[in-house]
Amino acid sequence: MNFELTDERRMLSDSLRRYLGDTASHEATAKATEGETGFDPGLWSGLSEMGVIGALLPEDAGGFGGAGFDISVVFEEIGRAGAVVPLIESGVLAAGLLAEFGETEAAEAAIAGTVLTLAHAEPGSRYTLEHVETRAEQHDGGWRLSGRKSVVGFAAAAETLIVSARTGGEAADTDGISLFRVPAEAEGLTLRDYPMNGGGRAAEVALDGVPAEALIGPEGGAFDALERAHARATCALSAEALGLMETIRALTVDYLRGRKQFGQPIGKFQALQHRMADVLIEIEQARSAVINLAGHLGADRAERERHVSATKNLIGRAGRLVAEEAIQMHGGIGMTQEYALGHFAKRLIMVDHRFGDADHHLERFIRLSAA
Amino acid sequence: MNFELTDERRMLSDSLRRYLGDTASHEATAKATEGETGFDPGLWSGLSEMGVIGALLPEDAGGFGGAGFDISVVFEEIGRAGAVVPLIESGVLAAGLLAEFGETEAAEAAIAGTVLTLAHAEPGSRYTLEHVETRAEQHDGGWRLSGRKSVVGFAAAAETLIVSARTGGEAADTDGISLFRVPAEAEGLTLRDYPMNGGGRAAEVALDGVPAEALIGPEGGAFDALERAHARATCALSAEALGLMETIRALTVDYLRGRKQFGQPIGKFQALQHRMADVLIEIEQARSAVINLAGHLGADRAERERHVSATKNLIGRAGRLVAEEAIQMHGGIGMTQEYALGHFAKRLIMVDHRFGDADHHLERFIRLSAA
Amino acid sequence: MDLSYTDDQIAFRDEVRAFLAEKLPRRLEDKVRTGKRLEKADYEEWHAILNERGWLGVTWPESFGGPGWDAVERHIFEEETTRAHAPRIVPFGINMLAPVLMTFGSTAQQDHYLPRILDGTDWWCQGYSEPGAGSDLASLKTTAERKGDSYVVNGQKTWTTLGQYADKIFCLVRTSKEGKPQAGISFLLIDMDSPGVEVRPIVLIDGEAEVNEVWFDNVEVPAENLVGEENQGWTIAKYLLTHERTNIAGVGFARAGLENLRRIAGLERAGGRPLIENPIFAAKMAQVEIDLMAMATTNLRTLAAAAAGQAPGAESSMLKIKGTVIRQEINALTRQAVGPYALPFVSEALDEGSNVEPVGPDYAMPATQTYFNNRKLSIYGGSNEVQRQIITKAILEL
Amino acid sequence: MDLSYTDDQIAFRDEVRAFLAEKLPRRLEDKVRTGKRLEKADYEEWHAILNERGWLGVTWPESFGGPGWDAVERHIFEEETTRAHAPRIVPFGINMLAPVLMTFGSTAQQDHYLPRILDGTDWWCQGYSEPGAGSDLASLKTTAERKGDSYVVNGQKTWTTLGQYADKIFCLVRTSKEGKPQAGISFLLIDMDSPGVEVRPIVLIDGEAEVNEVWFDNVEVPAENLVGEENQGWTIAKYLLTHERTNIAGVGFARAGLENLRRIAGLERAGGRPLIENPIFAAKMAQVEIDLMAMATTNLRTLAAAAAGQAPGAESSMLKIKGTVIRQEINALTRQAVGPYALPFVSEALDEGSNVEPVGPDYAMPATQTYFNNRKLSIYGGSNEVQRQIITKAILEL
Repeated sequence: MNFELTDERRMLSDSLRRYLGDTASHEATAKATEGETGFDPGLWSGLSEMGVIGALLPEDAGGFGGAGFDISVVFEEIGRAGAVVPLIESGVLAAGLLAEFGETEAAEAAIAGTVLTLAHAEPGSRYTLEHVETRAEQHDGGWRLSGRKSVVGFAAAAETLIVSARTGGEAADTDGISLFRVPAEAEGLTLRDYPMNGGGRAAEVALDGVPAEALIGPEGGAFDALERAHARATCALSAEALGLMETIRALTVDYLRGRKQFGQPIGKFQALQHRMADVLIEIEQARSAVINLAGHLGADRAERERHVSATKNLIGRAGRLVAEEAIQMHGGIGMTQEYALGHFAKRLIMVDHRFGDADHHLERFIRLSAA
Repeated sequence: MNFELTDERRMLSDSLRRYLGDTASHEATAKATEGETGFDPGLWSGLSEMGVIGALLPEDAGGFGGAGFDISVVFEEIGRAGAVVPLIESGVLAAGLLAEFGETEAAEAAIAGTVLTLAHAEPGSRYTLEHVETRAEQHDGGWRLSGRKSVVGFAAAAETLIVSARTGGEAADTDGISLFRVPAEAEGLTLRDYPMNGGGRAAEVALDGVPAEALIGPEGGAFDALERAHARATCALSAEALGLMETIRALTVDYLRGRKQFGQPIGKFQALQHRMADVLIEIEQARSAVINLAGHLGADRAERERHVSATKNLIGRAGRLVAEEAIQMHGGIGMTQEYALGHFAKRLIMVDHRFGDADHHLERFIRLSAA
Repeated sequence: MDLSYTDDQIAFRDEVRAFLAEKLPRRLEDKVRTGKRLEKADYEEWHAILNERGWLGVTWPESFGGPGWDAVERHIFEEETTRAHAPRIVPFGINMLAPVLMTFGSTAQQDHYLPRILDGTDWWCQGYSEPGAGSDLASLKTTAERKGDSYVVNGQKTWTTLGQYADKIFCLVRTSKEGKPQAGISFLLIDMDSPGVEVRPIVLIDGEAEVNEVWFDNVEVPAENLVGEENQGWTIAKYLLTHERTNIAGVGFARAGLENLRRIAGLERAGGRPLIENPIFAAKMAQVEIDLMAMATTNLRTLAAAAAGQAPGAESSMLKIKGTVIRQEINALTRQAVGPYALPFVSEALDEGSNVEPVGPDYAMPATQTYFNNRKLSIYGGSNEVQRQIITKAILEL
Repeated sequence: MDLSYTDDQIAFRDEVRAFLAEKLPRRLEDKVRTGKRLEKADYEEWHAILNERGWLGVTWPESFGGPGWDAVERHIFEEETTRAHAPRIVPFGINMLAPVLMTFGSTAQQDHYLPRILDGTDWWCQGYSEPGAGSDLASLKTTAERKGDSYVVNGQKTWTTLGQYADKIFCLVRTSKEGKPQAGISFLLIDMDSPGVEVRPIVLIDGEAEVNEVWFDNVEVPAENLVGEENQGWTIAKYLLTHERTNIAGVGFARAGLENLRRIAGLERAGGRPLIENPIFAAKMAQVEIDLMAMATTNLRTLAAAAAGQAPGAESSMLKIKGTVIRQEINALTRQAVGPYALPFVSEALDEGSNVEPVGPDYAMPATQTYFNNRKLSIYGGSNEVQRQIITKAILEL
């Protein structure tokens, strides 16, 4: 048993924290949010050059990491800075799937900074991973995709989309789901691009007979890899949430110490102190939940997915408490867009709407535990 | 719209409060708890003489009340005093059912102080009212009852038991349930009598071919009356819970004002103040919930039962909060049997185990709302 | 005890319903129901319709041109207008300044300002809060220095809701630094057109700019604009904070929110069935509904006591807390209900007649914004922490 | 990072398991598993078995005859013994007084008392709390007046757990009224057989008399029974409060409680199916299990840091709070699970070998008692309010 980071991970964490501290200030992030892609391309290429994307992927795909604690270390820092980049979409989900299926070249391009994204969820799927209605059909020796994909992160900035589609089975089957590589400029592909609450951009993707560049992995057998990719993405997002909580905690502690009302720092008011203590306890719980998931990403399916759902449930509950209490303790200032807290709180609340909310995962945890 | 009590009810409430204040002290209740029947017979006959039992029953059954607010006014005072008497069992449940079916003589005996009880719940029924497995069979022109009844309140003190049994249908049917009058000394009737957490006594009742004195009401058609009786009993118990909360509140406020730690009354500690404020809010919620149920006892079935479940759910949740916070704020002293708080807190917690707990009624409320 | 309305109250309720059915413009109803942004003109239109019927000054006594309703009638009116998705009455002139003028103002001030509030000539906003003051109102720093027939005002107000629409602002200002902080405060009416007044919007985390900072740089204000006596403003402030508490429980808003939530939960599908049939979600919805049923009765009890002449005490603080907790929980459940479609932020889709189509179902668009916006409920109008203080002060007497 | 045990730790765990399989008497295991009352002889039997193996003084260094385990090994031992339903080690001598003597006691005291603690000659209890002091320990009033070679002790201690079994009590007493309240406190060892010592049971709301009042009426205590220096007792008290925090999170108890709850929920039927399949109940159980999974890791993190020589700070306060919240929630769910059979109170059914049959299912009998008894968890050992104070003091530095 050992809760120390390896030297390599500690170095990565430290240099990433310094880099983000310099490059991804609240003002810089706010500016990028207004921009066309929803992120700062300079920051993105900087991260790529630092090897941050490579740290998310295993050696045989050109990376130098890819384990749970590689992912959690990187994303805790991303969250701490409140940085907005397509790192989950491109590095964890899309490149992770490419790596799994031996598409080394494409994975290496992603490590080098090419933006990819995964177009998987659909308007009716909510958080159900196997719900895929988009269909792929053989046509002149290639595949044509038709369907709708929803809230595809950073789709408009992506050069390539990894699109899931049915080559068999019905909407709720795990069998019959395949993955395809689709270039952004493919005919029949239309995006409705929009900003997201909490930063970044996403798009509704319409596919009308879009020709796929290639099938990735086995025909009809992509579900297991998709589930593993979402386990890694949930680990990444949970670690990001932990980082967001860390900064919210620091902002709130500073505020409680500095802000005076009725002649004393409001941190002297015992009612706030005790609520802050409960917030701090939940942040430690969140930290342990992230460690639990990161440490079990390599476990067998049952154990891994049980931890996915346990962690995401706890992160969802803790996140809401931390965000709401921080806003409340800050009072009005906590609700303004200018002050940094708002960005972090919004991003943290929005975590619960990605890859399954607290209740979704609670029910899933119960099902997985009974199995 | 009017939230004032009528003069009659206010007088009843006032005189009951005075009487209980004199007669049902914490010490007297503790002594009665040790006694054979689990209640003070002097207190019981005093209540009967005051007309308290009559207030729970309508005029055509020899009473002078029986409306929701008659019940709630009486039981709020019972709760406030922490008194332990078979008033729900005998006055509300048993006599109420007798009155419904025109058994005026027996109801009048109950008003005069004869102790009755309802033996309805069974070892496997939990909180499901229609779950009756005890069977009644015709035998020589009479009925013989066989089965098991569980946690029958004050059974050992009762002269007569009103026993529910199936004359038709299966365990979970609403049809086919009948009521029978069974004298305590009937052959084949055995009691396992025991004390209850929170005071009073109850018994497990075994019926082995017990001859019934009489069928009460229509054969196989007692369910609606049983449901109505339990609605009234839930109103009574909820009002009792409110009274318990009132006294717990008074004890806790006194304690917060009087108890000194670190050089000042602990009520000066803001963390406790704010938690006490939340307790007070929930007590007001409980008061409104009791009013809502009392005001809808005469409504049609759907409306009435929806309020039964809403109120019992809220009382269950508020009761736990109030009891636990009061014990916590009192510290060690709150956990001793000698100090009055323990009795009130225990009784309040035990409310959730009678006539359906908070979750049972939450699910029932959802079903009734969807219907 | 009688939980039902009297015949007179039922007749009144029917009258309000008939009025709303006839007079509430469909266009405004649609905007409110679907969570679209309301513009200044929308409020003005609705105010004018109410004023024509004599129902704008809901809290006003008949002697000042109000309908003279009691607390229960006001409640019925509020409940019915909320249920019908009418715009709210903008409270700053009608419910805040007007009662102050009726109680503390000179006859001249009453005669001048009250009619202009009703007919919409003046749009008032509130200048109470200051940066750094928060719930500690008495620590305010904006000064008004008497020079001849004028006061010269310098300082800054903040959280001024809808200040961008306002012609006038009523302010608490410091006219003396002697004695306790409360002692040197005065209540002053200021024209927003005066030289030296500047309004700057504050963008909140929902992306909206509903509140503002208002800056005063040597603003000259005629001395006749003082309400009450100099340095007696704290009395007025306390009076106003009590009056602000009309409809503090927000029962109508909560009911409308719950109805909207129930509709959404019936339409959203999770795991192959409507979300409303998911036991855990249904349990959360039912719990908040049960809390609301009780709170609505607490509210009516308080109103009935007020109608019987009892001054509201800790009850309004209890209603404020429980009311905001319930509304915020409904907002959180609504955000949860829309699932991944809580993520898109398409501000234009909230504008009336926008050509921008919603992303995902139309009901999803305002869910996140409303959730974040309503975090304010437990902060403003005396934060829930301040309310808890009031409650325990009243009960514990320590 | 590595969440799994090292090979050495796994070997150690297996050794503990083998020992328990062989040496834990079935009779004791049954009593613990079914929530029966443990008698003095039960504890003594188990202590002797552990002592024979050299595993009784779990926190003791080897130099004093302990096993010399590190924090992780202690955790493994605690986890395994709890899982196996072994009786707990009564902490007063082993885990509380012994570390005090090792750190502050004279060699003579160490030589005399430590072996007697291990071999069961002395049963110690704790004389810290006083009526009216509660969490404000320094306000204690029991006096010890030096007269020649003796102290004369007068006063009262309370909440003395298992004091009815004890031969000896270690006390905080006031030896001086000079200076701050903390300054005049001393640490004294008192023989319970001394004339003037009286023990009175306190019956708690679960109906049990596990705690006691201890009265001192002119009790003569040899001066050599002073531990450390006169008026330096506060240092010892603080030291002991830290040491008391071994296994503060109670992970093992929580796991055993959750396992018991799951078994009950599988047997109880609600609405025609096992309670464990009821979505709302299952959700509550899952939530507490998820909290426990995270808390167990927080506990291991803290242990690992302690094993690496870091002094525990606010972490143990966090573990105390979360640990008690989780255990109390499990107790409440267990009480809820048994339904109406939470009502019968059949005290005799909790005695070993009692002829009294349980009322309802046997697992229902202790549910209410355990729920009420464990309300103490958030009160004693520094109430959760005091722990919150420690946490914010450490973090906010105000």
